[in-house]
Amino acid sequence: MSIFIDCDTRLLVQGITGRDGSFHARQMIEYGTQVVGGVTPGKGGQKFDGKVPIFNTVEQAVRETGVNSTVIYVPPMFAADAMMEAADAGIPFIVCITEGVPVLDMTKVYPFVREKGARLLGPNCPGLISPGMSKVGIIPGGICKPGPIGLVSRSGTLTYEVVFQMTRADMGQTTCVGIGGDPINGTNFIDCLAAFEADPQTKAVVMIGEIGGTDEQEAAVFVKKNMTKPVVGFIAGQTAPPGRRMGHAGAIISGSAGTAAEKMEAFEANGIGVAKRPIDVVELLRNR
Amino acid sequence: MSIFIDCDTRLLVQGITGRDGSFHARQMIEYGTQVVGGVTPGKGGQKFDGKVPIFNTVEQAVRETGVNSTVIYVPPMFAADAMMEAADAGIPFIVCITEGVPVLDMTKVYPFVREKGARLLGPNCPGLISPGMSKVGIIPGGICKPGPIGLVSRSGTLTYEVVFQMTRADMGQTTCVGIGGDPINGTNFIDCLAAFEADPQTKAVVMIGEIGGTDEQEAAVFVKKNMTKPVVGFIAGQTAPPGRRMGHAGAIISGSAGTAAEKMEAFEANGIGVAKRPIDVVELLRNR
Amino acid sequence: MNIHEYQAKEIFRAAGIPIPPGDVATTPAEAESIARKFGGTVVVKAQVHAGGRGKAGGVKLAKTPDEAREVAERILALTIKGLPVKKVLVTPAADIATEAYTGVIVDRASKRAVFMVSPAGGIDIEEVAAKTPEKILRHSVDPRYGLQTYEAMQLGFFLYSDVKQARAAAKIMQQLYSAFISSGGSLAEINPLVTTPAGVVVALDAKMVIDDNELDRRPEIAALRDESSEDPSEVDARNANLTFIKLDGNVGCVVNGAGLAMATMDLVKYYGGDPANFLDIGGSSNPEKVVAALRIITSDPSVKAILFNIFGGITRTDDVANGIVTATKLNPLKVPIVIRLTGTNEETALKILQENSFSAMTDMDEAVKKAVALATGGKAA
Amino acid sequence: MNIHEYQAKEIFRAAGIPIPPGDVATTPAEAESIARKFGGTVVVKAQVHAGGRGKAGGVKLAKTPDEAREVAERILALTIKGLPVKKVLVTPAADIATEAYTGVIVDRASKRAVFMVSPAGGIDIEEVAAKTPEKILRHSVDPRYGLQTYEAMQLGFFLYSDVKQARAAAKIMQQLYSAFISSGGSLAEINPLVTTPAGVVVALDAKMVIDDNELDRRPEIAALRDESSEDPSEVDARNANLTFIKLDGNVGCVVNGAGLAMATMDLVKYYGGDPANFLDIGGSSNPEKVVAALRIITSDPSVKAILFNIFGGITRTDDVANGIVTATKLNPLKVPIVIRLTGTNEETALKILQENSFSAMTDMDEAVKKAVALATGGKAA
Repeated sequence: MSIFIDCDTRLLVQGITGRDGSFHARQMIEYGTQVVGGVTPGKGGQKFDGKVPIFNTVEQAVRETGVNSTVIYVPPMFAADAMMEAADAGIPFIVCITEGVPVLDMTKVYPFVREKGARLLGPNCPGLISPGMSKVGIIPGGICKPGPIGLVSRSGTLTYEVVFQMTRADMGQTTCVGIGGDPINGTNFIDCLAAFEADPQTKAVVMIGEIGGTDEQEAAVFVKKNMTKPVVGFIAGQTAPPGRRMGHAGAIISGSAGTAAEKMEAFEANGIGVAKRPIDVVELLRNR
Repeated sequence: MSIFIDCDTRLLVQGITGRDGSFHARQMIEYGTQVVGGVTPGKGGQKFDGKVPIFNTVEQAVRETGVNSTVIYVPPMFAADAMMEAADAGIPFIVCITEGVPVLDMTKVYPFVREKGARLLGPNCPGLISPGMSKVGIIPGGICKPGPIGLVSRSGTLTYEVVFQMTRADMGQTTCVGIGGDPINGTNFIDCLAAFEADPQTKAVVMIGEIGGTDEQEAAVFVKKNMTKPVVGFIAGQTAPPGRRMGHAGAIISGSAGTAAEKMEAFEANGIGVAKRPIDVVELLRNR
Repeated sequence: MNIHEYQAKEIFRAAGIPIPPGDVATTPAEAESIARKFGGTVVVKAQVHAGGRGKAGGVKLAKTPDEAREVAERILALTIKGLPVKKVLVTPAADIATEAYTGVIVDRASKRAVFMVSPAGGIDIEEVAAKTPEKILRHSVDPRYGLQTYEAMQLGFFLYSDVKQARAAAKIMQQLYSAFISSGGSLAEINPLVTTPAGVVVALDAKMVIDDNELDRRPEIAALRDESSEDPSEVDARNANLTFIKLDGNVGCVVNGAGLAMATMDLVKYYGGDPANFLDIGGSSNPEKVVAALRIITSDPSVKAILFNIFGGITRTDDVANGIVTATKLNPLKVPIVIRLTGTNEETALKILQENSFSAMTDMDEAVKKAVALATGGKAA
Repeated sequence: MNIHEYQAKEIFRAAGIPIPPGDVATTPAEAESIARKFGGTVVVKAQVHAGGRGKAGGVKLAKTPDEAREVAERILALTIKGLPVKKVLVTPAADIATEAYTGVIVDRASKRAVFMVSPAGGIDIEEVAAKTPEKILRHSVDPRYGLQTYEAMQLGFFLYSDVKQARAAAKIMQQLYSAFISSGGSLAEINPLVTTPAGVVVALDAKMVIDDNELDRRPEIAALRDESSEDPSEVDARNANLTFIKLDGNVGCVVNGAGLAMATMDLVKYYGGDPANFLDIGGSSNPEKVVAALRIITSDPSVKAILFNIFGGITRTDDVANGIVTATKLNPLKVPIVIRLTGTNEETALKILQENSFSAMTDMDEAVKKAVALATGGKAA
């Protein structure tokens, strides 16, 4: 089993004819994801790579293909509209890869998506992969393998690094989820931890956080209160200076809040194994 | 018994020091309504007529008096804000007397009030009265008497006329509700009919509609489907020309829709006795 | 409040909607010089608050400036649905490939602003709705979020299959929505929204109705009111804070409250008379309003009897009585008057009336019957 | 993006917020003539993207135009937190009765814009929050409805008991919210919001931070960027589409992805080194970005070794390899380089590097250890 996506995922790709959208649509199809439709306004009626039907609007795509998930690769200024379009069309699972979405846009997208009852992953996230079943987003399939570990992360390439080291150590994954590095996103650590706790195949969970905000601290409390499965964690940004945005819009230490030390303490205090280096995740998992 | 208001109603008056607010606050107190507070920004800390405490904001009034209903007498340009303030402060029953509230304001007030879980009556309505118990709004108390008839109306003085004739004929009322003549209002016929159906003291219901919209038609279908109690009705505007707004913002025949004839037919077709003249309501009630 | 096509076009243009140029003329000579300025064929369009301008001869093509002058002269002499034409809009004639309809209104059922668009434009949208409802797409806008781009694109694709045209239409719809909201509209309409032979999407007509309740906070919109194009008695009533609508009957009605006013008119009809008007003196009465009401009603020569029906609540019946006395002293009545008063301060009111030789009644049905009898010379029931 | 006080004041003023006049000077002579124009005592304020201007001597009173010139001369010679002062704002000194704080930020916990107001203004709001939290009122704004008047009044009454002042503050807060939203802000602040002895509410200072992601659709805001007041290497990086933050260490880091970049820095520290920077070359790599990254890093004399850590996903590692080769041909390196590459097109990348006499590794820990050893001359672990 897995969380959020599996063999029954029927995926729509919004922005399927764009540079990133077309590249990753092919990657996902190659990995085995059922890509059942794409959206590019003005290209409705055409087929992507001669196979995948393209629609002008998400509403048409939903009506004609029965998608149950969508992934968004549109430029940042159009991403909010794309997320809202997907939610309004009734798609229950929306993944937004786009980086650079204005935060004020997200203050509107967030309540909208919730009102429509959809789950949003991202924006500014690498998506997720349930190895051997389905991949939605941009996580390289080759570094993953099926197995009993769930992984949730705010980062992209750092996730690949950790997954890569886990796979090398023969620790496969149920699902690897990148929740994204923006200050306002649709799915947080707790959402994923709860899903992993409920997934019978997942035996242990890896959590990769970074500086900024208090999500990791709240997740740590959640772990202590609600989780029976072992959790190990890593926090990036121990050497980050306060007040500077470390690439991700959300990775910023405000005043004395959101430091790596604070988060690592919260992990320790709530029974989460703390990795000092990414590679230590493997060792910690072995000992749980 | 009664609907919406009774002896336990603890009322706030928004705009209590204004011309209309102060006049009607006194009328309500005289009738026996428990007026426990008033709001006028800048007069917080004073007392109205030496008795009723005045607050700067609704939030303070709620915190300090435990009101459970509010009535609004503020100028039309401030009415939307007053309704939202009341709903946000957690008051579950809000009556807005103010006439002339812009309809686009109401398109925002309506979902806001619903999200907050409050019931709004009005705007542009005379309020309601549960004879012998409580009156909220401007319906003259003297023309009412306690009894078994529920009354719901889109009109003000026409309601008084009908109530007056009922009282003269010794037919008392559980509650008389004026839902108001605006195109968008908080409480409609069906809400009141359902409440009357559920109220054990109410034995029959009078419904006074007018031209414009389809609320009466929908209410008629509701009566047939859901009501065991007899309902009689009157529709004002049989001689109204199409396309002209007859005073009330909602009283306008658009194209061929919303005519009095259409509404009277809907009444007939769904078992509602149709009064040709206001006075006929009394006779129809007697025969049910 | 209705505003003219040229005024709505200015609002739409300011919101960014592509609209061909045009100027207003009040004389044939002005129309000629505007036509000369534009060159080529122009359209001369009556600016009047009435539908069906075209059928009434209020919209004409003119190939030359001379013809524009002649056409303007004919149109400026027209009276359409009782309203005299005082202005014409002169605008270059456009080449039209397709005509669509797009409009937004406040819809009471959904309690939202609702767009209606149709690729079948240029004609009465209610006719399209009745005969070919599949040619209309309705879309309600969540007021909390406004019209999102994806929604506007859905509407745009319903009108045009070409993506550039769909995008242009979508942008126009977002601009129309923002003009609608920021002007306090109850209706905003473009009919027709056309494509030119080159494929450009352009608004050829513009209509807008403003919610009267918005005017207090929008002085720049309130200033658009053109009283010269309204019925003078309705203008007079509005300035006196009365709601007045002229009808064709013989019983002049003065009532407090819109519902009671309609019910009174209905009862006049029921007893065989014909109401001459709808007139609501409103909640907070004062003698001046009553004076104005009597002035307006008595200026209508077809009124044969006057009926007052006042149920005092907020309205003080003694205010009404005083108003009647004052008004009739100023302008003695030439037609009989029937007064029904009940409610707040009823006794004082009756006393005032008796002292001034008016009789008054307290029963509505009796009063209406009497007024009808007086108006018809006893011919009605 | 940070903007200057005088720029934020222009935005706030355009939104209707009452702000005393003021002009910007870049020379002492200009400051003198502005002071002469205003007459009386003026305040001369350093325009620089750093907090604590006052403590650093960047804000001074001047009683005469001559004094304004002298004060401006001193301030324009300052460097505050590493940033040179290039401009001063000269504004008439105000008489102050009370000082309050009002600000709005995007709050990640509530996922909304949140107002913070305090009657204890003029000082660091974080200090007020820490020591006297009861003096701060926080209020989150529902983005679907905006800041309603009643909400603004609640904030206004928290600052002032006088209803006129509360209303004035409420209006300012609605204007501040609308400036914040329409400029794409992530922070907008007035500190202090003062009352004058006559009781008038006025904004004496203004601060605004813009969400970088908003700049593409707000060219008029993007144009406010003042590159002269930023660190040159960060300007260079931004223009090359790199995210770069200068630090004090000796190991220059080039990484793809913000999380991996931070983890790499942490690992440098873990193995006894000190990162010289944060540098993220981003997702879609191209050789030019790598060339720019090397140019920026090698311009820092404290960098003793360079570390590449690339995990290819979207980033093609062969692009990175080509970039390294190109850059080092243009400007031969004077410090050692350690390259770690894995992922997309890894084999091609390794081949390119080998052909150009670079060695490369695939293990992150090994690469970091080696870079630290090279930077410290083997002194670290």
